[in-house]
Amino acid sequence: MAEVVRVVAADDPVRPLFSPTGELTPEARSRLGLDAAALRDLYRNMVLIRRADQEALNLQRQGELGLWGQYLGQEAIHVGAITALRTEDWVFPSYREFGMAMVRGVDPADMLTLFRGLSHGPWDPNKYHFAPLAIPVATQVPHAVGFAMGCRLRHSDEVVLSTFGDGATSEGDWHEAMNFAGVFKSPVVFLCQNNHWAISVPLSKQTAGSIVDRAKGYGFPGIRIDGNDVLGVYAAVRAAATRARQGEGPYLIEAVTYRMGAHTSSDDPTRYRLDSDLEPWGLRDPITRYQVWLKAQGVIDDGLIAAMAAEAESAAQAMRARLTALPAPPPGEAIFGRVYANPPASFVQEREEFEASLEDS
Amino acid sequence: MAEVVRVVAADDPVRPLFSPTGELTPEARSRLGLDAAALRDLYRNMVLIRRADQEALNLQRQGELGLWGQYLGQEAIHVGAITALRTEDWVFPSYREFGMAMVRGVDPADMLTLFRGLSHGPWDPNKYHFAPLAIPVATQVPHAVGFAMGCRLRHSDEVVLSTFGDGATSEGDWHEAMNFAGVFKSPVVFLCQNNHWAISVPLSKQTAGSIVDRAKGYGFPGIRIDGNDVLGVYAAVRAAATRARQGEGPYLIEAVTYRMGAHTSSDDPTRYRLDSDLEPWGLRDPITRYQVWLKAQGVIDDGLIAAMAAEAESAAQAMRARLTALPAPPPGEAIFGRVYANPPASFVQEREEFEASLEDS
Amino acid sequence: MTEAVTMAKAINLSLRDALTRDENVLIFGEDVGALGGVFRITDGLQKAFGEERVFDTPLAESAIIGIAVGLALRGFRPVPEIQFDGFIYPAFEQIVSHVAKYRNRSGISLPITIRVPFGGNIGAVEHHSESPEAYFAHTAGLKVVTPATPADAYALLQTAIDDPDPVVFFEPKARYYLKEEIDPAARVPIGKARVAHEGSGVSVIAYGPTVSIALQAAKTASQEQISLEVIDLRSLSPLDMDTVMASVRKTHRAVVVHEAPVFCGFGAEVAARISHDAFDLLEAPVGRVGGLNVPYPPARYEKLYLPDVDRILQAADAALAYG
Amino acid sequence: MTEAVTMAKAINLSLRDALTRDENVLIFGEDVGALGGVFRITDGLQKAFGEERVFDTPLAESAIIGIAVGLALRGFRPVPEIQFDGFIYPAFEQIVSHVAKYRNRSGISLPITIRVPFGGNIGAVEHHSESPEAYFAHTAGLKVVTPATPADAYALLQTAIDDPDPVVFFEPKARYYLKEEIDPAARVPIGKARVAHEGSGVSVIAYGPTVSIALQAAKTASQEQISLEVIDLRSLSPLDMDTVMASVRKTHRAVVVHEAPVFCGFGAEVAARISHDAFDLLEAPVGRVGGLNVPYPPARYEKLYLPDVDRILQAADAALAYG
Ligand SMILES: Cc1ncc(C[n+]2csc(CCOP(=O)(O)OP(=O)(O)O)c2C)c(N)n1
Ligand SMILES: Cc1ncc(C[n+]2csc(CCOP(=O)(O)OP(=O)(O)O)c2C)c(N)n1
Ligand SMILES: [Mg+2]
Ligand SMILES: [Mg+2]
Repeated sequence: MAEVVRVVAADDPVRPLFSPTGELTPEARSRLGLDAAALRDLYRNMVLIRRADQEALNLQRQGELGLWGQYLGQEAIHVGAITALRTEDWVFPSYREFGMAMVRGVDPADMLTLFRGLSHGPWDPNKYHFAPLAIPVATQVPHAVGFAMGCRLRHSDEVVLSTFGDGATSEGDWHEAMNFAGVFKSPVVFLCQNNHWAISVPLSKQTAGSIVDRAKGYGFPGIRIDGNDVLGVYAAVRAAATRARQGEGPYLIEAVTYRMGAHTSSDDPTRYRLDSDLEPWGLRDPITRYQVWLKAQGVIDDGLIAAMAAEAESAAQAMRARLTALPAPPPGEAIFGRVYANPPASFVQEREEFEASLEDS
Repeated sequence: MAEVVRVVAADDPVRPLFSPTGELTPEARSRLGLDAAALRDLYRNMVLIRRADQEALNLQRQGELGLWGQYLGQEAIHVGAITALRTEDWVFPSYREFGMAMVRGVDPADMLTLFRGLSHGPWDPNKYHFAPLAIPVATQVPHAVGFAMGCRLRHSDEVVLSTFGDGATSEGDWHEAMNFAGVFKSPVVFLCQNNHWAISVPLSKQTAGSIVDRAKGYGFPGIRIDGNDVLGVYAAVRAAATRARQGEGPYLIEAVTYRMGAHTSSDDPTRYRLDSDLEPWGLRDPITRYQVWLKAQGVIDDGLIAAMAAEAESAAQAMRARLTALPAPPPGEAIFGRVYANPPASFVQEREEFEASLEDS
Repeated sequence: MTEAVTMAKAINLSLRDALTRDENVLIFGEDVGALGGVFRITDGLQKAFGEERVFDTPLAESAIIGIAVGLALRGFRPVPEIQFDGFIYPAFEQIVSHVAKYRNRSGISLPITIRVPFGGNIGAVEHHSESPEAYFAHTAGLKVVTPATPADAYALLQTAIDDPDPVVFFEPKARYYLKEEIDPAARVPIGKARVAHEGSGVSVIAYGPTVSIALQAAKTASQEQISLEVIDLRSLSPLDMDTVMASVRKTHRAVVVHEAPVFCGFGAEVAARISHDAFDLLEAPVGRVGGLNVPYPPARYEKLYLPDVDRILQAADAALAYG
Repeated sequence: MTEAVTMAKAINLSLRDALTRDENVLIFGEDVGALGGVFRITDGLQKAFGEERVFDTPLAESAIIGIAVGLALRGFRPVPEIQFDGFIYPAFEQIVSHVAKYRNRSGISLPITIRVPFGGNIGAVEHHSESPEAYFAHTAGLKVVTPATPADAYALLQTAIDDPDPVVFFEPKARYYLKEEIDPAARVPIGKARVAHEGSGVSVIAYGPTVSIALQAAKTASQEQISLEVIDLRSLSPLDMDTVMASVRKTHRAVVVHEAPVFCGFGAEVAARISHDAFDLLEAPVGRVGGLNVPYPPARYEKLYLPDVDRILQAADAALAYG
């Protein structure tokens, strides 16, 4: 990490918040400006999204979802990053950012219709300032940069969060987008969720370099931080976003975490990693760690913890109930309804014929 | 440049040869191990390829070539790099490396048939260990890396030279290839010919970072050197190739030079740069500078210089004469001959019909 | 009506007018700024509209299209340029997986117009003469158009830029120097072919660069008392089968012409459709005239590779002589 | 003959035999090593042949194909895997501009076999169910094949790997679990279709995942005394028109079936060709049954999007009832 210190621009507001190994310094922690309610909310959101994650996995196992990609272990990143933004700041996620969307207020049952095969994009991105999930790895990064370029052209002070995995950094699109962001000094915070795995490929086979070191080659700073510390993630994204908002351009945050679950419900990680690989990371669980700290600060107690767990439980049940009750949109609408804003006549005709054929059968 | 020193691995054999600003140190220069004949050959080759470049431009202006892309000002890179390699080391060029191919022994008249519209690849890459020109920018870089991976798998000690422009570094393929090279520790020397322009786009609009700084992010060292010093280029490529040959993996050399001509004969640089921009670079002309140094060393004199100029002149005339006399290959062969090794019956039939139709008309 | 202008100039004027009319229009790509593009299509636009509206990008086609997606989401109307047909492939993922599908996934329209000079016959080196239109026509969610004349180039580009859906706008670069009067008030709807030349014997269906060849063929044929009707498709996706069928109903014979290799080319769709829809009308099989089924050859050979007047006439003769 | 195996296993065995037989064969891609691929097609191969012959790459499709070019130049016979159909697009440039054209430019053969699981019907999320074959079939310089059965999968893959030219090998992933006996000595030449089911009424031309649907349709039809002949193309480029025409000469009617959207799909080529070559024989227009002209829909709707037995039967009925 010593390297990172040196590559940083003098005006870097993020670096001073962290130790050379990426931990939020005690001083910075005490100066975050979050009151007790805000500190509790971070905890509460982590608990809520973890329980939703678990419920989604259950739903998948019970055949209610076609697929599920857990974010178990990455909750500090999901909650810390979104909390650090303003609601008008857009987020461009990959496919594992369900928790981020929840924090943004997207209804989780609606969201799950994607994994239930009912919709490719069940929320209105313009409403939540949360772009659709992007399944082809890294391809959303240029969208984030383009959006951020647009914010700058509009002279607005919105910033954009572009989040992606460690594996995504190998794709050409990732590189092209990073370079554009540097050239156009776009207000974008790049947040790499380095969870050590791209399906079965470990970070060591993904790159011989390091992700954070790449920022300099694009002309902006970067930092590697502890991705299992919700306050650290909050602080880093907050500071990087403020910097971007002030016209200082992009920033790369490599948040180091670990994928505690399988890649998705289709994956069998026993084929490529040992249970024991997870142990050290279990000890760094973002919720447990934060709970300990909050308790020590006297910000929560067992009663509150139990209440939040109960709230998460009933939210999960509500999500399940709503999801399984949600009707499937009519086929004509689901298949044809959103393809074109200005549909060609032949397309309209094809839809009509399709709908007529459904009535026939 | 001070940064570069720090990012370098301890075993870096290239760095000690250069000053922090990328100049070959006097000590290194004196220890290159090149005898007078070899030193003269570097000069001779630069003169030969410059004259050929000029002749190709003349040919284009006279309508004998469809297009020409000058490498005026980049001769030190062309000659220094190729001279530093063994003949069994493959070179993967872009489209401006005519001079490199000449040094490798490819017949220049044959080569020009490409720009005369007679062939997409007029030499046998297996004979010269010189890959076909690659016109889509940066797309040849993964080929070089794959080839180098293959050398390693064969346990041979060949290395590969991958050369590209400053503009090429913005393409996704460039990034993906660099990263693969790091992961597979491939014996490849990446040589960026940073001539400050990608057609009309100056380096400052190509990236906000620096090219050499990118190496670290891929896990190998890099250095920025003076690309107008033939001995410096020779020394850097030589040392990087030796390192790669010994199994130490890739190396990135950013050779800083300047495109003294137009992008190609189709280009009009007066639309985007001033003549005065060229002036400082005219003073750093690679041939003139080297000539001064050689004279000071007593390695050449005016007689030799004149003799080499005369040799270049007659070689250029021979190139012109041979080119304009070269017959066009028969259409059937030129169009169909090399598409498939194992052509489908329908393809053979299409060719026969085509050839029959030519006879008819 | 203005004075006669080249197609290159017509496109330049169309971009200029779009930039003037709609402040959300942005033009960007490689060398479109100070240089004005390698074909000078964007000549003077940066000067007139500033570096925020018309700007050079780094050399990266995938990002050029990728940022267009982001800019469109932010409310802009991006008109990115891909420098040559052969350099659109690095952007294929962004076009096929995002530009074409983003609305279907999000409900948000992406009013992106991707300009691409395409086609051969310019004596260029490899990768500068490709005709990749079939790849995009096969991609649901895109609209694909190509003008054959300066007037259509002006008008169709206006429509494309105004359209709320993404359009791939192929410019027949070998025809950039055709001259014609243009009418800045005229509009050409997407999805509407035009009868470029009336005739009664054989319908010759062409688009982009092959329209002028088909017209020459019609002229030559008329000297032999053969009447060709030339249809200029203008829009490949959607395809205007009404206009095509109206012609075939008259002629009972059809030949499709394009520069791309015939195999699985756009002509296959046209031929399959005519063969199907006009099954009882056709008096001869639908002919296809196109590029040979090989990679685009070296320039010296391109005239042998490309469809020409002779090959069109041969196909028309075969259709007339059939049976 | 061995015991019955799934298509997944047949491909695994074919790769294994290729690795054994030819030390130049290399297998690489995302997750093909320890994991054995997301479909377990490469299961056990890294263990058996080592990390030099079977290896995981970083997550970058363009480089996966790009290094295949370099490895082939160095004398290897690369068999890269693209994890899903929808992730081949980032590699489009390398495939179209290099894999397809390298020999034409250099005289050096690139014996690369690109394996791609393709097609829908697996209940997946977006980008995992695409049928991009027409893009590659339209690209001169490539050969494009797809097996419909385990035996063909084994044998066709052997041929593809041995072929000195680049082959795109599309694996119908929804059929990975079909079971059949395979004969490791059998070879299927590239460019040779097969009659999967003899019949006399209508020729149903299918490939990859739609062959088994066509066979079901033939079965259902036979109960109503309708005789369908099912042709499994196996090879899309080159296309075996001899086998197709032999069938149409018998049936005088044809229907083409694929999962990709009909517009400008591979069926357009087949339909155009049959309509042309069998002009005097056809008693009905050639029918095309395929995906709707929309981006692949959410999984719940895929059965409505994809061709099924009913739609094939309707098209066959229409052909029989025509006139
Ligand atoms: C372009 C592309 N190639 C391949 C895939 C298949 N795939 C899905 S996720 C994944 C690994 C991604 O790893 P990473 O970026 O680290 O994100 P993580 O899954 O760890 O969150 C792969 C290979 C894909 N979705 N897109
Ligand atoms: C993929 C691709 N996009 C665009 C082009 C058009 N083009 C040809 S050369 C060039 C600039 C290349 O600049 P650089 O890499 O610096 O090399 P230089 O020409 O300076 O040698 C461009 C944009 C191309 N050949 N390939
Ligand atoms: Mg990961
Ligand atoms: Mg350059």
